[in-house]
Amino acid sequence: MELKNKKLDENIFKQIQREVLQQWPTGKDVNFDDAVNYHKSIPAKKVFSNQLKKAKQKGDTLIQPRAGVALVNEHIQLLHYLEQQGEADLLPTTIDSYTRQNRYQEAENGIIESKNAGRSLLNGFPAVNHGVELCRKVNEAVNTPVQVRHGTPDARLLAEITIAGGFTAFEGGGISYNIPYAKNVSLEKTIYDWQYVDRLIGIYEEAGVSINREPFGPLTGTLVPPCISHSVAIIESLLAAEQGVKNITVGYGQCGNLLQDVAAIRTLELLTEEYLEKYGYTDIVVTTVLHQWMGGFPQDEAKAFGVISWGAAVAALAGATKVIVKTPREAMGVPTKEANAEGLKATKQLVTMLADQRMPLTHELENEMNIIIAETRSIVDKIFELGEGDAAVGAIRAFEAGVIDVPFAPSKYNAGEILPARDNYGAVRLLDCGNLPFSKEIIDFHREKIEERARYEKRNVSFQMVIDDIYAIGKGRLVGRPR
Amino acid sequence: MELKNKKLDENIFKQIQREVLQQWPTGKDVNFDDAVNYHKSIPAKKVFSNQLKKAKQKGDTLIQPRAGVALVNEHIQLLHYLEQQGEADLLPTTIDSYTRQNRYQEAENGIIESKNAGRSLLNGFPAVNHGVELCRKVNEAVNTPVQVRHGTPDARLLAEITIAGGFTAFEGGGISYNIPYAKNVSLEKTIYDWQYVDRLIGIYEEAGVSINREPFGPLTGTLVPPCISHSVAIIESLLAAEQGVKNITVGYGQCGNLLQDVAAIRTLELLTEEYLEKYGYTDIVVTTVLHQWMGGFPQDEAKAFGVISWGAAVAALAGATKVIVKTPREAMGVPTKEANAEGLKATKQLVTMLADQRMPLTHELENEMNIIIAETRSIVDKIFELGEGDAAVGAIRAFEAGVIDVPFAPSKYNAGEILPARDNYGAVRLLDCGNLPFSKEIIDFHREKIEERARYEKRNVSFQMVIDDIYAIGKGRLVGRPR
Amino acid sequence: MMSQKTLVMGVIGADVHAIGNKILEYAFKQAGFKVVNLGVMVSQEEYIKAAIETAADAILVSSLYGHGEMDCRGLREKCDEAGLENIPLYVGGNLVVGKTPFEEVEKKFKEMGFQRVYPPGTPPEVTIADLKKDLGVDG
Amino acid sequence: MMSQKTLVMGVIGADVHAIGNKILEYAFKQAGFKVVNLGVMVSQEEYIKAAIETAADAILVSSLYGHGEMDCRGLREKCDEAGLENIPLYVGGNLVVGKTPFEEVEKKFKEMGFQRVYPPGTPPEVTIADLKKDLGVDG
Ligand code: B12
Ligand code: B12
Repeated sequence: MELKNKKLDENIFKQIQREVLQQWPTGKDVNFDDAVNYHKSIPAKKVFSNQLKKAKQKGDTLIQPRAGVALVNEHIQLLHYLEQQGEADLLPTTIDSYTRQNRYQEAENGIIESKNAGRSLLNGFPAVNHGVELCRKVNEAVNTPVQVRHGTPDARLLAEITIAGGFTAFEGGGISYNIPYAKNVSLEKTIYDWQYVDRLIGIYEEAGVSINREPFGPLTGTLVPPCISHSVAIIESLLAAEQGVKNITVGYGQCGNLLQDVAAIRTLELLTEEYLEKYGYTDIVVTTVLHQWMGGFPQDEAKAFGVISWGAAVAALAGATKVIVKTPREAMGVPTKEANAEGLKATKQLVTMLADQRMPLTHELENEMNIIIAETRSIVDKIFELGEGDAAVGAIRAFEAGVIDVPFAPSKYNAGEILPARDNYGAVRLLDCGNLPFSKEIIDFHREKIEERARYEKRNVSFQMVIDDIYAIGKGRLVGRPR
Repeated sequence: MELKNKKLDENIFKQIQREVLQQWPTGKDVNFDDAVNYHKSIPAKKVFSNQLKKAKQKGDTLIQPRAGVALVNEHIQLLHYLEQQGEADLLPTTIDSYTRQNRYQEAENGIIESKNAGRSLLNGFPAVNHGVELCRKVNEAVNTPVQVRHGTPDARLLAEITIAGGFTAFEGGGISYNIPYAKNVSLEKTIYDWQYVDRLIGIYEEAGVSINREPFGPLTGTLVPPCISHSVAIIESLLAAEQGVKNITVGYGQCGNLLQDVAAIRTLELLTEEYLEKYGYTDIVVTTVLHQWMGGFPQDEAKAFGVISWGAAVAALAGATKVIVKTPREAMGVPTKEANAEGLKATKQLVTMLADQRMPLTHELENEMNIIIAETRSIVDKIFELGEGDAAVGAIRAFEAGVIDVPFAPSKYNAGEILPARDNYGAVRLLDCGNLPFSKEIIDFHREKIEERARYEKRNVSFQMVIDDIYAIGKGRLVGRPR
Repeated sequence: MMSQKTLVMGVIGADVHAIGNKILEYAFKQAGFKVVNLGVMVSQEEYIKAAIETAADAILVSSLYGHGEMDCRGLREKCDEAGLENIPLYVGGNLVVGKTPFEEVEKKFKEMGFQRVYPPGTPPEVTIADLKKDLGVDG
Repeated sequence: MMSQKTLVMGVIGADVHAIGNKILEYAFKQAGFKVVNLGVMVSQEEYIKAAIETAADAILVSSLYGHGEMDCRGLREKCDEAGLENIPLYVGGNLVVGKTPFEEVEKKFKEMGFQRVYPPGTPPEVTIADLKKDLGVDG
């Protein structure tokens, strides 16, 4: 195989499909025509693409939790609760970590052990093992669109089963579900496997069924500068669009500085639309998602409410189409349904309370937007240059060269040379720009920002700043000041 | 007596003092010289004026709860808990409603009934009944400065006892503790009685003991436009300064629109300093307090956390010197100490997390500030005009004339002719300007803002908007949109 | 056309919470009642005097500030003594200090002779419907 | 000068949480240990192999993602089989799915043969102090 950003050939797709559907016994129950009919019977208000498009038009910010447990009935109960008590506008089905690694046998054991233990021993819903029918049961049990959220490098079987199972949105991407979620899997392999997923969704689109696709914005969730996650979002959007995907939500994990976060959400939408247009994909609906703070949380639940609420406020002020909600138990473990609903309700209160306010486009906000735009364009354009015009090839070469580089990522295919740290106002900047293809001006900007902080803190620029920043929110600060 | 904004004559003060100290048996234990010595032994970090001055210099936002129960030991436990578990920077002692009405006999019954019932049947701490020694016991039990917070039209005995009792800050004022807290008490009477309180504190100042004074900013807590509360704050600051008060905290109750709230806090400090200066009081330390949302709260605790957190965020972004914290139980009743600490912790998380961010001074923010400045100056200058140069006389005539007018106030000395409502972005504007001495330009500005909303909502401007706005936050919105 | 019923209302004791009182007055008037609103800080005697003078059909007591339990005690008995044996007494607001299970609060106030007891946050519509039922007004 | 002790560390199972792992490595090195960091997604066999090859003094297992209970089962026995009877096993992170009282979690993992079990949010200093004590290094 030679990887290219080109629509997968029908025969190759079919051939892969036969293999994929045999990876686990439940694969045999997937029937495309039946699935298309099934989707056509789903009422519009339960279709993700629809609800997002509507929200974008109306300027609403929808709220969505993360949630998934091992067993079907418990999972349905959980979703019911989040929909009714939590007032969720959109629902998730978070997949367990064994399934994410295609370890279906271990997932099966987890199901059995969970049945015996009377509590979920899996950290999510093992959708492949449950199969098409039970997925439909889940979707039929609720009145709200449901998305598959996971972190699966090879999500082909998962996509086949869950989409046939009536889910109307699918998170992930060949980069965003590799670099933060794998150690040894090559980007060639994951991008290729995700071309399959995107093509599958393209085929559904062609049959009149629109499935929403969402590249995973926050990556490692820890001090990721906007330009990095924006670049990944744009490349994955281009890859998806090429395979026929039409409804895309690009994401960003809140960094904590109001101006930077608002600038990030606005530029994310702008730039994604710009690049899609530029490369000839003109009929894509682009929406945005802000993920409430994705790094380490405070242990105290009241403090966690503070962090959650701030994320909600920022989503509203920025005008994100949806916000992914954390829970007051984040630091402790997978939350109870009650804790999950609490995070949702605090968020609902703020997104509706602030629905009529937007951050005005000020000079400072514009500056911040311009920085992100310049940085992101340098990276994305360099990717195209390295790929000789091909986004897929370029992405692989760019990761090799450290031209795009995700902080703290576990993957060995990531250079890991950049070092992010906060500036004196809490915006995430780069203490070390590694090999990012930045102009001298941008590099100087970052250096000056970090040095301004160092002067204020009366210490030298060092890795200790980064560590202090990682712990900071858990300790009630944004900028990790020296003790 | 002829009311004038003039320092109370020493003999008159002494004469009143003799009467006041006889209003309840505990009055006889007040001894000024002993109290001064006692205060001089209080460590600096437990002195309110000190901590506020320091916070202002450093740009910190301190957090303070409301709290008070009937019995001394329970009250001490409560304060301990808020200090240690709640991480409060400043403590309160909230006084019960009988004491506020000088109904000491009923307060005494409440103490007895509370002892019998084993739970507090009073909604606060009856400091007068407990007397000087027990007040000192409270202050000695904690490591943080404690303020007396109440709502007492005639607070002379309360001030004598609590200040002798070691409290280092005293809330209230002749207007702000009358108009929202009384029905039939004339402003002449309350302003005169508060001149006594202020003079008492002035005498302490002259003896080298600085007691912080805080006019009650939020008034009725419900859709009070900034210019109204600013005018009251400025007048009460001038009245206090004349009596020798040197450390003043002016307050504002969060309205909910970010720009308006930031503009309000900034102009409050600016204008108070300006008027104090203008009238010759040049050595006053002015600090600010933002009160988290003072109107009706959502019943749901998670939603209340959202409201609380938004108030915390705004206090930090505005740079208020302190923030008064609500609790997740606000809508239900006087909170448990645990609920109180939760509100504090959510607030602490946000004020520290956002400590390094300030709302930039943008065009929009400047506009909002200019409006508040123009409105407030019209009112305050008119007060001086009506009073022929005397702030006290002017204030009384201004309330009579509706030149200053507090929405929804219970007092019959308040005109009650203005009607506030939110504009389309949630800022509090005036649907009816009543007799406020505004220029045509300002009146047109308000009318246009409300009409813009009416057009958006496709309904006529009406009282129903006001009602919808009052219920809105409880229902998760800021602007009360038609159903 | 319905015969207009008269309501006496106010906030009892040393309580100054005025907002709910103003809204209730507006809502009751909109619903067609004749309303005698005594405002805030109303004593038991004032309710009774107003009810007699206006031949009221019901007395509606609000208490928000937490002292409701102490303030409301004896109102039923005083009404009865004044010849208002049949007048229904309603009470609502934040009736006790702190968050107590509403059933307990309701029980306590019913024992004190109130016909209807409302928890915090009761919307005016609910009370209006109850009033119409209790006073025999057809909605 | 203290004799340098060797630690083998990593995140077990299918777990990819990398941040804490990187910070712990940095902290242990700063504290003077020799650190063999296997990174994320480490199998039981990999820990044992690395411990034997480097003659390690302790194995530190992290599990954040909730499957720790299933992933850690049998590690003690496998170590013993491989001749590492005396090597101390430490474990920390978010060890089970959900919020379980830490005492229960600790009991469970101690029964599985771990010497020390750490709750979420344990700062590196605590573990370093314990390591020094357990491995006889003077702080
Ligand atoms: C960032 C993060 C992610 C990032 C990780 C990026 C990366 N590759 O590193 C992403 C977004 C990819 C992610 C994914 C997932 N995550 Co996650 N994630 C977090 C989060 C928010 C912060 C973790 C972190 O970096 N903390 C900062 C570091 C410094 O702290 P630390 O990891 O806790 O480590 C310290 C201590 O625990 C201790 N320690 C750790 N190990 C050891 C070992 C020893 C021996 C000792 C002494 C001490 C010790 O020292 C460390 C340094 O101080 C936590 C929640 C939280 N803590 O707030 C959830 C959390 C760990 N994740 C969770 C889950 C469930 C997942 C997912 C399954 C699903 C999901 N929610 O998307 C996937 C799993 C993927 C996989 N296969 O592993 C759960 C685990 C639930 C449970 N145990 O019940 C948590 C707790 C969130 C939650 N409440 O649901 N996650
Ligand atoms: C605004 C407010 C104030 C303002 C009042 C201004 C004014 N003069 O009106 C100020 C700041 C002055 C104030 C002062 C005090 N307040 Co206050 N206040 C509030 C607050 C935030 C909102 C009240 C409000 O206006 N709500 C909006 C209106 C529309 O709703 P409502 O009042 O609940 O009324 C509706 C219903 O209850 C119902 N209803 C009411 N009465 C009746 C009667 C009947 C028969 C029926 C059917 C229905 C009904 O219908 C109304 C209309 O929809 C509430 C907490 C909350 N609810 O969020 C606390 C609250 C009522 N206050 C409280 C307290 C303790 C005080 C103070 C003692 C101390 C303090 N915290 O400063 C003083 C008391 C002063 C006094 N002597 O009364 C407590 C009462 C505690 C308790 N019961 O356990 C509360 C609950 C806050 C709290 N959790 O601590 N307060």
